[in-house]
Amino acid sequence: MSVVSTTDLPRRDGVTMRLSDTLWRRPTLLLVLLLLPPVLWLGIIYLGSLFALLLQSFFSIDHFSGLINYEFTLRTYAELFTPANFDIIVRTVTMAACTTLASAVIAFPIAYYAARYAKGRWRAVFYLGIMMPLWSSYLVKIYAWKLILAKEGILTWALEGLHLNWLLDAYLSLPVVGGNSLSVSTTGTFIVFVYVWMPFMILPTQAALERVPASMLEASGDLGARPGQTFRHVLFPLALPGIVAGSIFTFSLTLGDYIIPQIIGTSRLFIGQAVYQHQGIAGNIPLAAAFAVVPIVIMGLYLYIARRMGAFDAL
Amino acid sequence: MSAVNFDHVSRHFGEVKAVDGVSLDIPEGEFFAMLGPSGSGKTTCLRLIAGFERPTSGKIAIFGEQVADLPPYKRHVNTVFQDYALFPHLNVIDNVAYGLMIAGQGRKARHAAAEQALEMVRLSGYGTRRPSELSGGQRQRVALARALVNKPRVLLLDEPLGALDLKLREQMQEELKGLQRQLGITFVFVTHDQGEALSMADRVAVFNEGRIIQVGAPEDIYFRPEVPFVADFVGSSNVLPPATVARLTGHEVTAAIRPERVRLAETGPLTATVTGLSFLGLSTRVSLMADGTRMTALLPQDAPRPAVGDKVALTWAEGDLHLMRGKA
Amino acid sequence: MSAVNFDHVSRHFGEVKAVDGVSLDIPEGEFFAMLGPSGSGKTTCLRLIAGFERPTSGKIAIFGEQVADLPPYKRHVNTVFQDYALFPHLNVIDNVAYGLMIAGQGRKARHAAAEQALEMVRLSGYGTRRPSELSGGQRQRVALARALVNKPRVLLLDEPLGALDLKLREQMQEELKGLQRQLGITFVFVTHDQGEALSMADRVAVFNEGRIIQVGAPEDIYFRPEVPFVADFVGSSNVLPPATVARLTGHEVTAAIRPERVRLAETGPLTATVTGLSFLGLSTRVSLMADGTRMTALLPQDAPRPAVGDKVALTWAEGDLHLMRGKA
Amino acid sequence: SLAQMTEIGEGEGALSIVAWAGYVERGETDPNFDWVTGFEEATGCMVSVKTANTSDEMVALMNEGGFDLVTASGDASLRMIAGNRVQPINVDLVPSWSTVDDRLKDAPWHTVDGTHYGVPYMWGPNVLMYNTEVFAEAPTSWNVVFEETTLGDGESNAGRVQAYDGPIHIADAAMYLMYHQPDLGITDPYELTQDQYNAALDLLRVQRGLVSRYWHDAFIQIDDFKNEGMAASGSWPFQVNLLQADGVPVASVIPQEGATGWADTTMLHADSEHPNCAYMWFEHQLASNLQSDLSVWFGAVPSVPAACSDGRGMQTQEGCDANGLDQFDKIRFWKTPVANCESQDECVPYYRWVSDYIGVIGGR
Amino acid sequence: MHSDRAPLGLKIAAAAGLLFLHLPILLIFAYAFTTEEKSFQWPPPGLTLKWFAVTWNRPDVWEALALSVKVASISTVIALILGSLCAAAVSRTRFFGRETISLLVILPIALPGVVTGIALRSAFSIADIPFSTWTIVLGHATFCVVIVYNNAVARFRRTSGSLVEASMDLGANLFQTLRHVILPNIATALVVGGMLAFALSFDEVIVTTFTAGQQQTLPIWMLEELVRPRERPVTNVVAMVVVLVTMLPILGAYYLTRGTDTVAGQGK
Ligand SMILES: Nc1ncnc2c1ncn2[C@@H]1O[C@H](COP(=O)(O)OP(=O)(O)OP(=O)(O)O)[C@@H](O)[C@H]1O
Ligand SMILES: Nc1ncnc2c1ncn2[C@@H]1O[C@H](COP(=O)(O)OP(=O)(O)OP(=O)(O)O)[C@@H](O)[C@H]1O
Ligand SMILES: [Mg+2]
Ligand SMILES: [Mg+2]
Repeated sequence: MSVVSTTDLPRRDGVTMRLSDTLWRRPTLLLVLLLLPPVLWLGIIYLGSLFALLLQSFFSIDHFSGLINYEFTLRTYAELFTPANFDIIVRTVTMAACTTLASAVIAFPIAYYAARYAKGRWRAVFYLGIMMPLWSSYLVKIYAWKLILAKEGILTWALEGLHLNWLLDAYLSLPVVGGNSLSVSTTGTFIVFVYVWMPFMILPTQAALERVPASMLEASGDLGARPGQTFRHVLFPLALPGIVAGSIFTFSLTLGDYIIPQIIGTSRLFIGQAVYQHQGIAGNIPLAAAFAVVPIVIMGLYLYIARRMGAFDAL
Repeated sequence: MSAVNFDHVSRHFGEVKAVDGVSLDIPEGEFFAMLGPSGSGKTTCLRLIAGFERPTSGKIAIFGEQVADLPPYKRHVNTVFQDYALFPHLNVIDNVAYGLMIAGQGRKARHAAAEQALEMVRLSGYGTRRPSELSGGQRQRVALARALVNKPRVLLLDEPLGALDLKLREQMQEELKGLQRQLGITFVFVTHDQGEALSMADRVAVFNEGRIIQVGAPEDIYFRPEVPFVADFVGSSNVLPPATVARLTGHEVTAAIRPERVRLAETGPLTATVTGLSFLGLSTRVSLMADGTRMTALLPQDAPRPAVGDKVALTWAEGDLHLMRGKA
Repeated sequence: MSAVNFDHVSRHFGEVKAVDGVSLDIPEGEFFAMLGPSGSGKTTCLRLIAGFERPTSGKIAIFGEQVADLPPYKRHVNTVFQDYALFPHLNVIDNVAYGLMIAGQGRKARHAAAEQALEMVRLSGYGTRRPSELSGGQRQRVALARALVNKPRVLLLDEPLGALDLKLREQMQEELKGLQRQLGITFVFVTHDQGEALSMADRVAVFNEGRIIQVGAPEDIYFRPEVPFVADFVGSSNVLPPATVARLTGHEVTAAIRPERVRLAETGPLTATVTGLSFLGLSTRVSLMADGTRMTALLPQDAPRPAVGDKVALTWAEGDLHLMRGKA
Repeated sequence: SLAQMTEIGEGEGALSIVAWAGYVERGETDPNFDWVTGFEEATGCMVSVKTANTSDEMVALMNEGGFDLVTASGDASLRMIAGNRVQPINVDLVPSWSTVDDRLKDAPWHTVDGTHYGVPYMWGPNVLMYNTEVFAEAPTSWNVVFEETTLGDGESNAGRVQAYDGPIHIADAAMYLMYHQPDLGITDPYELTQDQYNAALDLLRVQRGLVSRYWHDAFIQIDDFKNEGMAASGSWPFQVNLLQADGVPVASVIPQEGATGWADTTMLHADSEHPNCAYMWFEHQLASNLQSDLSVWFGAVPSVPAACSDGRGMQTQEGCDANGLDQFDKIRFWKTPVANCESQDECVPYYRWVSDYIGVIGGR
Repeated sequence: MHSDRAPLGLKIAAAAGLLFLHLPILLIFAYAFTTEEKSFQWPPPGLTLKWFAVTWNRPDVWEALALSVKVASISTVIALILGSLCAAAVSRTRFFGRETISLLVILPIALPGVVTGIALRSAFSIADIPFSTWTIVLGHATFCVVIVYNNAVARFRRTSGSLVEASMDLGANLFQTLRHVILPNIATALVVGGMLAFALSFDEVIVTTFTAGQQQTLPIWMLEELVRPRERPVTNVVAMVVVLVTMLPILGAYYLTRGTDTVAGQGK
């Protein structure tokens, strides 16, 4: 009988050790394993769905029975460019652009203050002050505005108290932006859009501003620039990637929303409503799909430009 | 006329006395260095001159004019920032021309002036690059050109060579010095590197804890430190305690002696044990323990080297042992 | 037996030849330094030894064993990372005991061993702190203890002193050197600071562009550079072109002479114009232009100083002019 | 086409219905109005309701599937029959079929080639609702919602009137023109030649200037009358009742031009999973308190005339008369406009109505 | 120019902006206590707590709440797995197509929800998938991935890559490194990402309407109730509860990331 010391035997590796060795020897395999689940999910479920959508847009609908005619046609896209539908696209894009601009203007001071001046406890206050509206219920926010803007709503009540009703009436009598009351006017829709999506502008702007070293502003002052000039020539250009990053959200979210304009607005359709109504109410899925392709194309362009402006690093 | 004058200037941040009762006079055309450890208030002093900070008390005059209420953009002073602070969204020429653009100069005129400034720092042809495409030394020179193009009467430089590697640094030191001589502008230069301060400045102010400890020509600072702090900070002198000095000289004061002035010999006033040896190329550093005091000697390349553990005697030339004011 | 052996090892990243045909032999117990400019492949070499990179071609052996297929966790080699890489979620003692925990040691045993290692780096009592509560120098020592506690046969150090300030750095240099002598472990040390390499290592390998240019004892590297690159990189020698050297010695090769060996005299084999002067404290740097070549001389503190613009003759001792292999 | 059921088996335990708002009440909005709980108790068929706001939405929901019944108006029913979304009904399996109003039994919106596709539910007019504080006297014409006029309180109607957000509203305009511009030759508001159609659209464009928001949801209209100061609008008796119950000063009228209206039919999905429950519902809808209470609740006319007077629910003969029992012939019931129409050579088909009405609301 | 004190104009603009963001939400809170039940009368004629009890006894609220919690939980778990895998891959190595992966992850929130919604719905109808909890989850998980991904990537970026190497250097294999170094270091980021994903899913309505069929999540219930109210104050109570409930994870996320350089909740 021979005695073999166990320590003299080569160490037997366990399964995990062997697997670990294999993965070390083949880093590509590890990478593939890591990427496979997310890529499959997003690739199949998300891109697959987008593809299905694209496919639908090349079908058409039987106008009497409302049933889909599964034959390839460009008719649905032609329909997209009828004046009534084209109006919807123009109206939505204009609204998205205005919302984005206004959001940028309102968000900038908040972001700038938070990035540069808020210290200690105030920093926390600002942070929560920005996060709370961002994450609080979307529907709640919209309905709060409906109550405020209605003709017999809180704004009227408040203005009555201040004897400033004439001001509101004067504004409402303006063409295009006015209306019977703010809640049925384009202005109302605009206010709510800005309110709901503006928080998405603050954080990226703030992040971009935080990355502007204070010495950059001092250098500008040192070289003779007044505060206004410093803003125009240094601060704004440097914050721009952040603003563009934020605008991806404000623009895209406005582009696709169908609940806000339905609750507060003039009954004129926006793209989101068109998609929703053609799909859900009229059952015209091909036309809804074609409408949905519009924001995809617009956002594609937008993302392309944003990326070239370096906005992705600011996301 | 003095270019910059501080009259008991303080700048406190809450409890922190960043600058604490500094009086200072920098004549026109001088190359003035501020030297001191981290946090000693050098940068704050510079920012007070530039106008980014306002003094808590005291008066600051630039060319005789009180500047208390003058914002930075109204002072004829320009700064080369430690991190250069080049505008990343502008190319080199637009960076340099920035001050002129603000002053309202036309595109052509300011580009011509900027091109000239770039030539001065030997960067002609780099105008269309972005700052991110430049090396550290090149960026530093762009920052210099950007400040110089405005023809400031005082140029402030905050550790402008801190980020450069040894070679580039030595080269830039010479260039800066040359430029200052050529332009005759007053330079106020902040550094925590004593070599840099000594090799470049006409006069050096040594800062500690918001105060100026000593001002003088580099040789004075180096060879005739007035207090132990200066002796220690500038060139790591050996500082001998009063007891030892009393035994050697009869005066019970602190004294300093530079490592390169310490020689090893058979006999001498002090004996020490060798605790370490390092070959530094240029010389060999010998760590010593003498009389309970850690000391260092620098031996020239060709001197015979002791071994670790050897007992040696230390000697020096008359006058190398520098007696100081303070006791500690 | 050699601790580490490289046999024509290359590591290419696409076009970049980070390490390019390096052969190398580090005997057991040696303090080996890798010196070279940024991007010369030093870190990559170290990572090849540790196993974080795999060679594109060539063979690596550690204590005679081929390690091509050995992952890092199976090599008896430990690393002190440049950024220390301390685990932020563990306190100091758990950081140090990490390797032992992985090896399956019980809590008590490993904490005892870790405590001992901390003592060795003079950090006993710091066990319960978080890495974020330590200074740079302390972190570096924790990283050292964490590596040493595993009793590696080779310790790799990647610019461990890069982030420390001058004073701390000099102190740590001595401590590291002492530790290595005490433990007898093979140290492979990466740095781009020639002073550090020269003062600490038994042998130095000078890297450039992925290749080893010269390997040798510090004195050899410093005084007997084989090629101009080494002469220039290590201690900024004056490099004289073959034409000048031919006139001086009759051999048409490149030659090097160290600035501190250049003396100014009334007459001498070379004449030069003084173009600049810098007071360095320890010495005065004289910039010269001789025969169309920029040169530097370092004058001792007490030598008489020329003025800028003076014409001077340069002389040196026999043997200080070091003739090199290459022509360029 | 599809075979109809021949006998009713066990209930399947569930029934899902697509219905107009207020059509299927279980006492949640008002505890007094409940005609579902009893049905559930009796049959074990648990009812779930999906509310639809327009006929188009109903068609879409039925096309999507998953529902058993739909309370389709005349402008939706034929479309669903054409699309094979609904199955023929075997009226013999509905004992109370004989009690249905004779005028409805074979109505063309649910009977094709003699085959029944649904069981009549209820019918009624689209009334003109108005604020009694603005109008001292009931308006006599639809002109208050079609053309700019000064109302009883001395202010313009602009911004204070509403219109229905569904393409079928074009028919209301056509009906108005039928009265005021007889030379257009409109005989049926759902059968319009291109010229007649254009005239109706022109009228609607004028109306767009007056309407700040179109209503497509009964409850939103109720909100607007409460909070937005609305003065008049085409509406359903349902909203009038609810508003009056809340104390809002409104009333309704059928003006001189007449009114469009709806006659709704419960139809059974072709792929229904609960056909037995559905047939039980058919019987329930005709025989129970539903007809009576619903007609009160909604302000409409039951499909079973007896429900007006036999006391099975709250309805009374006077109520039925007030809701228009005798005006059946005056009401132009919703139906889907088709290209090859009966009264004229060629009419504008419904899909054009859809896109053009979106255009009109959009300001085209 | 004074570096530590803000100009007055900026202060006013920032304060006004924050007020604009907050006042409307508080309004709904006030309405949850009103005694008036049919319309929104301002100011409320009286205050009462009875609506909380009424809400408590409404089974439809509980059903919707249960569905929402279920959907948000499952979506969060899926998003956590997919998001952290993706973040690990992207921050570990530079590989061909890295940018494409980031874009792919960002796309579901960069494109309007209505697009995602109708796209999924088209896919369901083409693939003949009946509506169920899972169809909702499919949509929610897809746009929640990016939240986890963003948080994890930021953390990976901050944790030096040499930690993993240090661990392997000290003898730990890949799985030991995962357990002892990687997970502890990204744990808070994952928790934060998970909380934010939960909050996002819990409040989502735009995509959900397309993928829910006849099921009601809490936001859909609210939408329905807001349009067709039975008891308006009940809706307001639920609204208030929803706001408070979504706020909890956000506050949690804040406390977990306090003092770090990444702000939680970016890029909702
Ligand atoms: N804005 C400020 N708020 C509070 N304390 C400050 C501020 N600026 C500087 N300090 C403090 O004032 C002291 C002096 O700072 P200063 O920047 O002038 O030092 P320094 O000599 O330039 O140091 P270094 O060499 O590190 O740049 C430090 O203790 C610093 O922390
Ligand atoms: N993973 C990598 N992918 C691509 N190139 C790399 C990689 N790692 C290193 N390199 C390149 O290989 C070359 C050598 O790099 P290495 O890090 O070894 O240099 P080094 O000598 O350590 O420089 P330093 O002193 O700056 O640390 C450099 O050009 C570097 O850019
Ligand atoms: Mg400083
Ligand atoms: Mg390196």
